[in-house]
Amino acid sequence: TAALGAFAFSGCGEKDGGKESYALVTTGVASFWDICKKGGEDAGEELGVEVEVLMPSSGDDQRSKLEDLLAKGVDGISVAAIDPVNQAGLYDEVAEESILITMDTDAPTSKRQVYVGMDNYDAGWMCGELVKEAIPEGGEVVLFIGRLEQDNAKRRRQGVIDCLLDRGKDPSRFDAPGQSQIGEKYTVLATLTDQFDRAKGKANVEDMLTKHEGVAAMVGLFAYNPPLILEALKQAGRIGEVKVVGFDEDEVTLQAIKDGTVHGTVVQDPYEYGNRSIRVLHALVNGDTSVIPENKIIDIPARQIRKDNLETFWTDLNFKLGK
Amino acid sequence: MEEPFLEVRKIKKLFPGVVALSGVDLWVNAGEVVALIGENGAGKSTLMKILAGVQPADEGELLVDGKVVRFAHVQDAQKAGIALIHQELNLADNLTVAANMFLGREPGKFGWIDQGAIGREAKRVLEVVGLEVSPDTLLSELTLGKQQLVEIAKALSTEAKVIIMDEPTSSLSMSESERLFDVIRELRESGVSVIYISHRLGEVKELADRVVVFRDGENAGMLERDEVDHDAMVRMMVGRDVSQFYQRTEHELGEVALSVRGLRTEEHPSNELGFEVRAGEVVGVAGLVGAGRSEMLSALFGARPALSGEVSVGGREGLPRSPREALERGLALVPEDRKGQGIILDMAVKENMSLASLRHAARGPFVNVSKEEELVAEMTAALSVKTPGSWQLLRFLSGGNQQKIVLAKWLALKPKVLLLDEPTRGIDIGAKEEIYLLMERFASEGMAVLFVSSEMEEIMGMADRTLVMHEGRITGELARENFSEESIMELATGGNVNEAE
Amino acid sequence: MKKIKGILITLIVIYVATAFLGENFLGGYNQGKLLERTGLYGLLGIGVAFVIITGGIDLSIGSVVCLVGCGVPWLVMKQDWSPEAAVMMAIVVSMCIGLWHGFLITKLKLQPFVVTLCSLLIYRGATRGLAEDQSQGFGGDYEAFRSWGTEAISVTSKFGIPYPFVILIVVAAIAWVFLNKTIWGRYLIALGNNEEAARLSGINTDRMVILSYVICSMLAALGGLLFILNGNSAQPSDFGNFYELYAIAAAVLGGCSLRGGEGTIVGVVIGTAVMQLLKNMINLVDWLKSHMEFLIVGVVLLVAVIADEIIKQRVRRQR
Amino acid sequence: MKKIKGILITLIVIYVATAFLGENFLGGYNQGKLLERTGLYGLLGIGVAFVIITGGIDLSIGSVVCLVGCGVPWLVMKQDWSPEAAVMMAIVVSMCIGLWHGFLITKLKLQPFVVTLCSLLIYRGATRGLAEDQSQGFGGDYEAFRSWGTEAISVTSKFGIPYPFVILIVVAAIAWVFLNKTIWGRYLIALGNNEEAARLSGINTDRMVILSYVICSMLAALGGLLFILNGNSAQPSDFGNFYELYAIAAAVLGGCSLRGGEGTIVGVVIGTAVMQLLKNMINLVDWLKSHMEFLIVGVVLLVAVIADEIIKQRVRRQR
Ligand SMILES: Nc1ncnc2c1ncn2[C@@H]1O[C@H](COP(=O)(O)OP(=O)(O)OP(=O)(O)O)[C@@H](O)[C@H]1O
Ligand SMILES: Nc1ncnc2c1ncn2[C@@H]1O[C@H](COP(=O)(O)OP(=O)(O)OP(=O)(O)O)[C@@H](O)[C@H]1O
Ligand SMILES: [Mg+2]
Ligand SMILES: [Mg+2]
Repeated sequence: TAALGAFAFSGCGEKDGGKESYALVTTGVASFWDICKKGGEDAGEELGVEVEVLMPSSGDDQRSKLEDLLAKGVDGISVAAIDPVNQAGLYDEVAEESILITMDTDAPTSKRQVYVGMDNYDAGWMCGELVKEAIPEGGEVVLFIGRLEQDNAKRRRQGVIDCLLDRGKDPSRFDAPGQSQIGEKYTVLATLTDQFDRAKGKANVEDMLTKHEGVAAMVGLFAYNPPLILEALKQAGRIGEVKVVGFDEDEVTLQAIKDGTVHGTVVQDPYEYGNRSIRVLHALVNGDTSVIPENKIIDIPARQIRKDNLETFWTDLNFKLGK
Repeated sequence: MEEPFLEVRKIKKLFPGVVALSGVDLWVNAGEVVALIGENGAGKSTLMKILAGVQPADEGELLVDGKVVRFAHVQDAQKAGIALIHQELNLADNLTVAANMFLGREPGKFGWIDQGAIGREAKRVLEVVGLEVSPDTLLSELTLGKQQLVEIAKALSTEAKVIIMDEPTSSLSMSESERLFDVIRELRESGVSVIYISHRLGEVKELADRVVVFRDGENAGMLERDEVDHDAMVRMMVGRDVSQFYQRTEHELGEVALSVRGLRTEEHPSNELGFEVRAGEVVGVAGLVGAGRSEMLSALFGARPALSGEVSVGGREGLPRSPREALERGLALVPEDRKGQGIILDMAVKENMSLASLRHAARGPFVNVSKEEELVAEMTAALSVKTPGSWQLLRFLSGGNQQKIVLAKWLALKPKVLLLDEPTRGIDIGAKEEIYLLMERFASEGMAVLFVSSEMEEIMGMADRTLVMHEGRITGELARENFSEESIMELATGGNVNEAE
Repeated sequence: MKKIKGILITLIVIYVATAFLGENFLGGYNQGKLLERTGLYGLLGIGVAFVIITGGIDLSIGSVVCLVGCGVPWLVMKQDWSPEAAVMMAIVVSMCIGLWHGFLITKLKLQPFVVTLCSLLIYRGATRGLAEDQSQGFGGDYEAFRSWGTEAISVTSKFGIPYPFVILIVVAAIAWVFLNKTIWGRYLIALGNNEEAARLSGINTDRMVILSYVICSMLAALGGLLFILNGNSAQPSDFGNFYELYAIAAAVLGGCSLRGGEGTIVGVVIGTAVMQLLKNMINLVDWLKSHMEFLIVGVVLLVAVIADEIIKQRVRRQR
Repeated sequence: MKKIKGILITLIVIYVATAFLGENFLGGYNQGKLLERTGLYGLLGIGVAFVIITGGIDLSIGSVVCLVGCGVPWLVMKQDWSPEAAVMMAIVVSMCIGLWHGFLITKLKLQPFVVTLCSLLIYRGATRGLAEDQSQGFGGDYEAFRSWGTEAISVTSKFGIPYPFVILIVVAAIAWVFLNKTIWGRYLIALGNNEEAARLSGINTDRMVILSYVICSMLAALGGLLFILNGNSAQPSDFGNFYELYAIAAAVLGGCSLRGGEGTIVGVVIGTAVMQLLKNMINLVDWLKSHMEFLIVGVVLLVAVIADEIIKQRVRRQR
């Protein structure tokens, strides 16, 4: 019935060709989302539907972009939540007017139909495991991230910390970013944010190299962080000495894994987020609710990429991106 | 007859709403000092700016050495050997004296400034004009008079063949002026021509080989060396005898309306000013530019903070701390810089007139439009302001009408004491006369009028009594019967009138 | 009227163009959203217009939006204040901010640009410290309070006049009366044209300038409050970023001159509407890509400013 | 010397304080990094100082940084240009930008704030369009080219003088000579103080103003180039955001007055160093939290400006 309702609404938004139209709305502008876009567009081409990808510049901007999509009348929207708790109302509004699913970051309390993605806490945990592999004898770790205000960032970071400190899994935990978390073998010294200012991101790494001479590993939690860490380490002549673990699949990160300068990275599957989002939306619009699993989560598991499985991953990625 | 070095033929210049020059002629021979005189707004400065390449003429010809030239830029004029000392100071006060003197024509190669050469040359020229400061002094550290000397030195250092001086002595002391006259004579000896503009007819008589008179943007006549005398010059400038220009009638003086004791200003903290003005009295304040007259009026009016002093207006004691307080006590000030301080160019006649009295023409916080209209209509009629309507922006009115609006602004408040700072600066003759009539009328209605003027004749024509200031002090007071150019000048340059007599 | 003719025509042209090119542009929902956004951003524009009319500038608007937008939910949700108390606090704080700016500018004679540049950094920094870089919002609570930012006065089933727009109209009406009908408005315009002349006419110019900064900060705070009530989610590090520039741009579009003494409230509202309409158009017209937003807004602004200047110069010459 | 005394003392105080409070602050590595950052941001500061000295302002610096920082790697990596050609392009484009700003400001008499506000939007929008919102960088290639931004002249094993700082020193030296020893510098300072006087002295003031905008844009471009060479990663939507404000803040700290006619190159360099030192301090001192950065920078800036003004007013009164 939800599908029917949405169909009725989208009736007035029918395009000239009568093509169905869908939209992906991201959390921001980043290369990570370019891959997602490609996945969505590929699905769109295959299904013969229109796909539009919007990358807002802030939480507030995401809202007006969503509203404009509603005004325009798309058949379905897949959104990456920025602030799941507070934005739930907004998502409910969207869900009422159109078909809404979430990707990358869930908004479980909202009326979204299904979530396509993985749990960032678990992915963070996987990242923590990579750190443990990189420095099995233990040591000091510093985390770098764009900002902590968005949900995926918070959970991802907490996953790393909890894994390193050998705590039990509890995604609702939150350690203040200014304090060090000291575990038996591993110490998480600090989490530094850069508000997406690359120069500041690099300066943060450099300042941590200064402050904590004995730092054993550095973890970059947003796609652009590992390359900045590498750049700073290279310039400091400390590549190899300080282990690097990354997140996401920036080309520089992948190349560094190949070169052995990054131990590994946790990749989500943004291509699949986009691709699956469109397929699910298409199915829902056409009345096929079987695509929604019991727990309303379509798990696209994160994967740990190390040197051994890099080649296949990279080839596949390049293939998907049409490179 | 010898070929004039510089000649101007039928020059015309229009500004929006004003005909500044309507076809004037002028010529200057080599080694000649030509004085150019005329009332304010006669177009003297405008012509000089054309000669110096600051602005182009609309029509007419310019000849140097018999050849027609066009000056598109200041530099063209400089190359042709013409230097202009502007009426207003045009110096950058964040630069040194030497840097200012050579601004725009620094010696040196490939853009590199030869500081040594500038310093040496500046020193030499500063000695010539008699200014004893180091060339490396920052301009901002000099007094107005000394800055004026720098401006003069700047022109001299160009080694020009014609030097134009637009009221160069307006802020100079007597001895500095004397020094300048010597320099001018030396220039004449060495074959340099000087065009000398001044409102001080005494100077003109002393210096000029020939006097050219402008009136309303036209040639009003010319006097050769032997024809130059005071009355002739005035008659030519004004177009009639001066005596009828200033009309004063005898009337009774009332109570003391303004009494000032121990007033000390920021510029001259060591001097205490004190005087009284009675109701119905017109008191003039004479002095050189920078003597502190404006400073005194501003302090009285609370516009610039006074350090201390006792002021009583119509019996009410206390030093006004802001213009607001001053006007509540019954003071009003017509400031000297009309465009900068007196009026709001881009607001309408109506809004300008009612600005000070708006509070009284208001219902609560709201402007009472009908009351405002009434007031404006009344004032426009009373002062015979010429405007197409009360909606007209002041930008498009003549200077005289603008000044009347400043007066109107205050009259609505019925002040007890009217302070006027250079009330007729830059106003044409007709309007000037009307302003004088208004001053006379206010006084006869029982207002106390205190006015600052740099025009000797205005002081002598209008004042019942004159205070003369020099370097922030009141150096003397003259009653109407003791008025003479000499006595006022003597006091204005710090001399003692008794000694002079 | 003459002053806003240009911007009014611009508005109409863009409106008609988008109606033809965009999808469902004229739908009640979209029209409502346009009004809502114009309401939210318009408050900031009116605020900064007061400051611009005095010849000043306020770069701290975005940071005040951030401070209030994050501070109010923080007080309510984290410190358990009542919404009324939090709003009172926002009013008091924003008033103090305006007073402080005015004090530095009039009494210490600091330049508005420098003062409010420092403020831009300080209030954002303070908010980030306060909120410890956490997203702020009301979650699903305080519906009644939030309705000030979210509800609309229904007109048809699809279209309503959103409260923020109603609030804008009320504020704009008061601002218009203030500026055009009261003595204070006259004083503001006079001092914006010629501060010295205004002072010498017995106007307490310092007090008027301070007042303009207070109005600006308080409207920024009101804007910030409505933004958070409406959107329910604010990130301290970027909430309100660049909003001062949008507000200034809207004011300039609406005929305010940064030289002071010039500006109309109606113009500012229309200027804001143009900016919001442009953004909407970019999203609704298929062949306009969303990364062109800045480019298009910038070009429209520049063209408007150049056209305005050329016309002005021509008028001046003809007189 | 007098003008930079205050900021020099500030620098020394913060330096000494951080040396005591921070960890490993005095290490060769950290000192090198401080120099490197001062080098990068200092170029922007010197550029804007030229504009500020003429009494203007340039808000488009951050967007020019973005345009060049994304445009050069885009040309090299995506369009297969040689680095030399891309750099030439950056030079030409930034020169044209400066000429365009200068033209609008001197010939059309538009206000610098408005012109460069439009530019801020336009260049960032253009870059986002050009790069289609994709991150730009050189990957692992062009090491030699990139060494301009990354290498250092070794002094000890730990400490080297980074190329960006060397470039800053060269640029600062040229700028200093230009401003203090050549006629053009003198013209700039004179017209910043009294444009009318400069014009009446036969100086082509328009040309000088245009020149100052050209210098500003070209130094912003040089800065943008070095930023990308150094960091190797740029996102069109946020690269260089707010850098104009940092540059202006550094220039104001360094003694430039936004009223024009005042400013020293050495002061700007020291002002930049203070800003970078503050940020470094916040990271190295344990009890300073990173979200306080804006707050601390803003407060220091405000205190410096207020102190400067009070001292100036006192000196004026004593005369
Ligand atoms: N730039 C200008 N724009 C408009 N009007 C001007 C301009 N310059 C001068 N005028 C007008 O031209 C007329 C002549 O002015 P000018 O300065 O030449 O007089 P002047 O003889 O030098 O007077 P004064 O003795 O007061 O110096 C005046 O009415 C003045 O208001
Ligand atoms: N705006 C100002 N700022 C600082 N100093 C000033 C200012 N105006 C005048 N002065 C200084 O104050 C002193 C007195 O100037 P004031 O203007 O009061 O003289 P004045 O006798 O009224 O001359 P004028 O005939 O030009 O009006 C002079 O030394 C002058 O340099
Ligand atoms: Mg003159
Ligand atoms: Mg005076």
